[in-house]
Amino acid sequence: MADDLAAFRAETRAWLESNCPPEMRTPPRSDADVCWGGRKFQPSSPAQAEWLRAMGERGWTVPDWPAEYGGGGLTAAEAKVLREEMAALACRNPLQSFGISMLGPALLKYGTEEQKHEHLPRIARGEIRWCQGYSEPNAGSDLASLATRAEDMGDHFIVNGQKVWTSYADKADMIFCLVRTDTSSKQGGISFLLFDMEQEGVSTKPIRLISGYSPFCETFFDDVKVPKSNVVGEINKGWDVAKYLLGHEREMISGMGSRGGGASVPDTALHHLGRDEDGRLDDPVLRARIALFEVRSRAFAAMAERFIDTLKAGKAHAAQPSMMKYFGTELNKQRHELLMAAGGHDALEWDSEGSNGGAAPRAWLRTRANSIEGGTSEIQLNIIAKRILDLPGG
Amino acid sequence: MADDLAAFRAETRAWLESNCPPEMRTPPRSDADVCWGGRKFQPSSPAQAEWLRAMGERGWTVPDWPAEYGGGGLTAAEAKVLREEMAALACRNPLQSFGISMLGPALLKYGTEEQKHEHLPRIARGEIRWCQGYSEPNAGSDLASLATRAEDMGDHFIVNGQKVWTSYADKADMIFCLVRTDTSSKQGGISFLLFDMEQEGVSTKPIRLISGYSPFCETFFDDVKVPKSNVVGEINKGWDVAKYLLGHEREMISGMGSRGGGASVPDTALHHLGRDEDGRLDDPVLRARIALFEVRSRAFAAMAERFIDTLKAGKAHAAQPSMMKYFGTELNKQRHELLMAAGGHDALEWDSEGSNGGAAPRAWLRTRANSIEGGTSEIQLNIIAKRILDLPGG
Amino acid sequence: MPTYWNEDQQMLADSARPFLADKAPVSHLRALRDEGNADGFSRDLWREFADMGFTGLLVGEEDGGLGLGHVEAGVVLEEIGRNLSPSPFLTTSIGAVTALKSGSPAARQAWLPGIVAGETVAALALEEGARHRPHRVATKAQRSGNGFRIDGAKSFAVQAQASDLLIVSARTAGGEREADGITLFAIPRSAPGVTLQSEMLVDGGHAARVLLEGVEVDGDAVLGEVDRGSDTLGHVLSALRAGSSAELVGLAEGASGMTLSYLRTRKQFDRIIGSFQALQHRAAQLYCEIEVARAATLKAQQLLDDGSEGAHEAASVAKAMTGMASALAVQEAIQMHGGIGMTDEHDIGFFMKRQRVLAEMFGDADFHAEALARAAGY
Amino acid sequence: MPTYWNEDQQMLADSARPFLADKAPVSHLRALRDEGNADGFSRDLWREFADMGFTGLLVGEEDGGLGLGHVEAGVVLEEIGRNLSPSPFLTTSIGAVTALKSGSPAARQAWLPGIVAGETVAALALEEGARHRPHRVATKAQRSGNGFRIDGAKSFAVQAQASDLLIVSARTAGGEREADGITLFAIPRSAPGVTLQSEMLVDGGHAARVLLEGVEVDGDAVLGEVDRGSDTLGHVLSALRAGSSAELVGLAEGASGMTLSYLRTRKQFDRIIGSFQALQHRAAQLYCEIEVARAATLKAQQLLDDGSEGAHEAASVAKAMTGMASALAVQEAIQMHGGIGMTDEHDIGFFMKRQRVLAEMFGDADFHAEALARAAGY
Repeated sequence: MADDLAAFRAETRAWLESNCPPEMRTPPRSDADVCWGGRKFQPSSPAQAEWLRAMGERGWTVPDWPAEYGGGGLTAAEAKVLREEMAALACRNPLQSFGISMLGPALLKYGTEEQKHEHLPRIARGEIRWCQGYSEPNAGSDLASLATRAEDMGDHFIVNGQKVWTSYADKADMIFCLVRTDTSSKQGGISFLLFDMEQEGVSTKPIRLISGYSPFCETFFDDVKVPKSNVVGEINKGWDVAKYLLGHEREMISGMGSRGGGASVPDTALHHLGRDEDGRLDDPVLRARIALFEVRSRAFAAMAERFIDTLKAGKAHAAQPSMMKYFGTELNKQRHELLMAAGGHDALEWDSEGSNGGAAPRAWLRTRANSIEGGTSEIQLNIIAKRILDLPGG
Repeated sequence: MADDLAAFRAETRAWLESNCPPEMRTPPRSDADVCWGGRKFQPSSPAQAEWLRAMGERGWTVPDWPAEYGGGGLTAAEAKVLREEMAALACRNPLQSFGISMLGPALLKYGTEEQKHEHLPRIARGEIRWCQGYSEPNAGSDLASLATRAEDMGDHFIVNGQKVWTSYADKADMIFCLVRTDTSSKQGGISFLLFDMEQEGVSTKPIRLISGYSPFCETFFDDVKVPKSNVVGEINKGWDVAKYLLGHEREMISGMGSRGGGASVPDTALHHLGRDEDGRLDDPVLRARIALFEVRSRAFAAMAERFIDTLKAGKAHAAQPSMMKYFGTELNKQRHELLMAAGGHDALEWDSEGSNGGAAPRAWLRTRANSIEGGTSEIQLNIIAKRILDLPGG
Repeated sequence: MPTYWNEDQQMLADSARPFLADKAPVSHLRALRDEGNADGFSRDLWREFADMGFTGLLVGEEDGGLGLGHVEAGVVLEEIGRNLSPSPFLTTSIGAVTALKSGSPAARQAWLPGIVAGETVAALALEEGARHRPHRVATKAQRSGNGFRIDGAKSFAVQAQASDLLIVSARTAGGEREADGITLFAIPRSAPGVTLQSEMLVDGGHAARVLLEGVEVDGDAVLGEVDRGSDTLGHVLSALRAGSSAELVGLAEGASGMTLSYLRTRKQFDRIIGSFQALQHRAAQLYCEIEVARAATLKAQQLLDDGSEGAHEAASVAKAMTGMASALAVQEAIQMHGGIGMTDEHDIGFFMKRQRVLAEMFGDADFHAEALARAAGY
Repeated sequence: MPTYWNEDQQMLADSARPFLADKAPVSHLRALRDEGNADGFSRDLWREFADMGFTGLLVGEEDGGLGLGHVEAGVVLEEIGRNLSPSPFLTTSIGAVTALKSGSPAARQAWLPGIVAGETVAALALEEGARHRPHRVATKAQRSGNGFRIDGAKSFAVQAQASDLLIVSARTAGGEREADGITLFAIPRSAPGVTLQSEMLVDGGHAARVLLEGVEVDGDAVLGEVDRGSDTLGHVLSALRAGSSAELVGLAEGASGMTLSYLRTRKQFDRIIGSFQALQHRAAQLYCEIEVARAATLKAQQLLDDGSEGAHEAASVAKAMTGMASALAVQEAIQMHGGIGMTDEHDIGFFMKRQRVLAEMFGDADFHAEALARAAGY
């Protein structure tokens, strides 16, 4: 079996070397350079489109999904080899997608065969871009009090209401959405619906954030018609699907703590501040704070690997994603605080050319939302305390 | 008035210069070298006894108490001048005393004339050493659930019960003590009693701490007779006295955050670790942590001065001692964590001669209790949140 | 001196507070930003500062000012911080005025009346690198005629585009990293050879790169002594550090006040969120940090007003402590506000942006912790 | 390799856990301390370690050991940490065994059988100053006959008084702060010229100052290559850092487990204190820290077993992270236990004392953060 893996590793390496274009072996230059796929997808380069096509065809955008649904059908060990080889060659993630990280796992667990065959392959190939309709105004982290109604019209629902914090709703093709189908119980009367964002009655309005970016929207539903075959899981039991999916969302957001494509904190600091006579970063206290941060960052990278491994092996605690989400997002905020210090005056520029359009402060401000979106840090700590540590309720 | 103060300053300086013995212008060498007074007081040197006598005679052990009760009768401004001049000459505090820091202020506010005349002058001169009987087993920070009973026998009470965490009870002459005189209400049925520790029915048992020291005792009362004239404030309203006094206790403990007589963290680190080629402390990350700590320590010294000034001027919020207690004790814990790092392997020695009997680790372990005794840090934060920040109860 | 405000200082606060809350609340900053105001502040407001006497607060009575001290300046700055009121007060009325106190009678006469009147705006051109390193000066000033010829480039000169006067540090002797050999100059913004490249900052303010190419000034432009400018610079920086500390204390209080109001009213899971103990403890910890920062700031102001030797270190302590306390204040404010705090529509984000700029200016906690460690000899 | 224990490793844990909880719980440490045991550990327990196969866990099968790796050693160390079990396992079975792997056949033959049998105890004499600085070596080893003559003084040699074998670093070339020129030696504790001064430590263990005066050893005593001892030393230290990290993970879990039990049962103000949200959040944060420290530790162990280049840095990451996480664990444990946790009668104080010693040994977070920064070139 070790031999099989070694062979798979060699093949994978060879395939990546001949199929991953050189431009796709550098980190994305900006958010706009990240591939999200979808009907409206405008590749930032021919290489980006080619890389998505090649990986999607092989199912390697979703290596451990079954092949029959467009996945790679790899074992956990093979999928890990693929990740390692992609990392070794610095290959970009070919496709960033809520379909992959959130809806897909939920469909695999709760979807009908028809739903799986309809949606999963198109997610794998990046043809449909999904968004998530959970939060509502005045609900915040308290999802159970949601008010968007879906009225039962026999073979379909009519949906009315409003969502907020819908990530990239203005760029998405379809939405997976929580709606209230029964008002008599709080969590029991919620259903999980899929529908198209291009149909009549759906409108979106981007929310401008303190970073100046608008990754989130307000999303309005005005008599939107949704066939009943688009319910995932049982009617009125959408909460189970939602909870399952939230775990996967946290998993994804927690990944933000790892460095990803961005510049390292030490490199950024060296670039702006230079070295002292001994060759050390020329700001001793900042240097020490960075050094202590790097310990935590590298330790968390080990944790992220362990988390994926235990998750794939079915050994992770069900609430472990909360731990990853909490730690990863807090770490990422610290990282950007240090990047701002490392950038000094330069990092305060908001719109200038030299600052790449204020990339540093905008990214810094953007990270402050990491510990709020997808369930606040406080919610994650509540979950850990109660579900992992078994501490009693208030 | 500024002229008067200048004159007072000159006189004070001259008096201190001629009356403070040179040995009393160095920090205490150890806990055993601190003067607590009392019937059992054994001066560690003739100078110590002389310094206590000189200051006590002038009422300057308690500079702002009225002269008729043995105090110095100084104004707030004069008392500040005295503090400043004592600091300038590095004069030791002549008398460490719970009588001064806790009971005295409570007696000044709630005591009868007889009580004031009987107790305050003897506190000022260090003749009687007091201890405090608040905490009980299983009560912890929750004073209202206390169970020591005082039975009303007409002109006196008979006290039965047990106290714990009684600081230096084995060394004290008298105790101020909370007892239950009415079991029908929780906080309403408590009275504040004074009595002698040498009388029949009182026994103490030192508690060994993780530091190896035993500053606290368990204290047992077995049919102890206390005249009713020894109640401070009204019967069943001892809680008011206790709360008032707690504020003063916190004030005292908060002073621990300021450096007091101990070695500075940078000096300790330089002593053990030396300098690098550039003359900087030869441990760059520890050096940065110390430098950031020193900022907080110096800022807190400014806060301590401001706190005393506003308190004396009647401008401090009633819950401000909680803030001082919280910040000061947390800072002191950080200080000793850094001192342990600065001492490295040397600071791990427990009993050796070279380590002065393990002074560093014992002091470190002792500080961990600072944020527990006199109301835990958590209690202080509750008080700040509710009484200063006006946040609602759970 | 007792370490709290006296009656006069309290009265000043009682007039500054409604004035700034009324004339320049956060909505004022938002409006300037949204209209793309190139100055980043309102000249009308600056003249109203003059009417209040604020502009000349530190200016001696003999020069037409109020002759007050750094404690009083801090009273005003705290309200500026609380409201995020954009103005040239810190750079002009604290920084430039302190520098001009070491200037020739001619320089004082040339600039102080305009400052007091709210007509003149000054900017500080004291930086050259990415972080505050006031003694690293490569810009050269060479003797030329009966004056100097200045060549070099300064960075991060806040509000320079809107200014009439630049306070510039240049090297008249010594190597690039030496404290000795620096000289300070008062240079008209309009002097031939001065060109600016201005960029908007994260907080809606503006800062410029200042190019100095053969700029000729006469001897009256020197502030303090030639080659000994680091003394003057030290005073200017301590004044600015104490001043920005006061502004940060006000800012931290503004942010935490807004957050406490939110905690007292916002409900989630059917409970007022301010009743959750975890948030209560964090709010209480933040309160302590701000109080300690406030005490350190007042101490620095009082020592500056006393002319005490310890003032420079006290200003470093204050700037480092307020930098850390205010960072915590805005971080907790954003987190406790939840999603709404992340929107541009809500005011709280402006506090985070302004905090970052103020904390960086004149040295952050890293800089001052290092400076204090060196001063203490370790 | 998946980053979790395989079945064999899980089985080892299943046998190590009851063994240590049964034979050497905290009461065992307390008894040794109270009786003033001069070794600081039980020789009977050490022989039982041998019966379990633990003593020779890292020793190759050809030398009579189990030939297992650092992951397995960590499994045992985690249980040692959880129970605060005093033993020479870390110094002898991890440190000395790793060093002896670079030794001559004669040296291995001389020492390994006794270690495997639980008869021989080894101590590490690798320090000379107040903090861990393994490359600052002033102790000199000079060629003498067909061997060396060693003179100098080593500090903080844990359990040296009870040992039979000392692993000593000495300088055969180069200046005092150079990594090159160090050589490692295996020296019998009983060699003429070796004298010890042993002191009790805060955790009840003992450490000695080792004086080496004209100590003569032959060439077989050299571990690794002459002058290139820093390679061997690097392996020994990485093994010890990964090992002490595992012990700290177990210790942190032991302390936090005790604290969680207390939180679940102790009442105050008529409520279970574990229901207070502020304590819940802190307990949850601590849980996260320990989990991350555990992951970093396992990663270092796996890389060591792989013989990977990255193992040294991974061991530094693990030691720094476990040092910080375990410090938080014991601090929170004491604070949350309240007064009772401060008494010597309660076990939790032993965790704080042991943590301090382990965190300091082989470099604390400050040391390793610095080492990683230097390795990364900043």
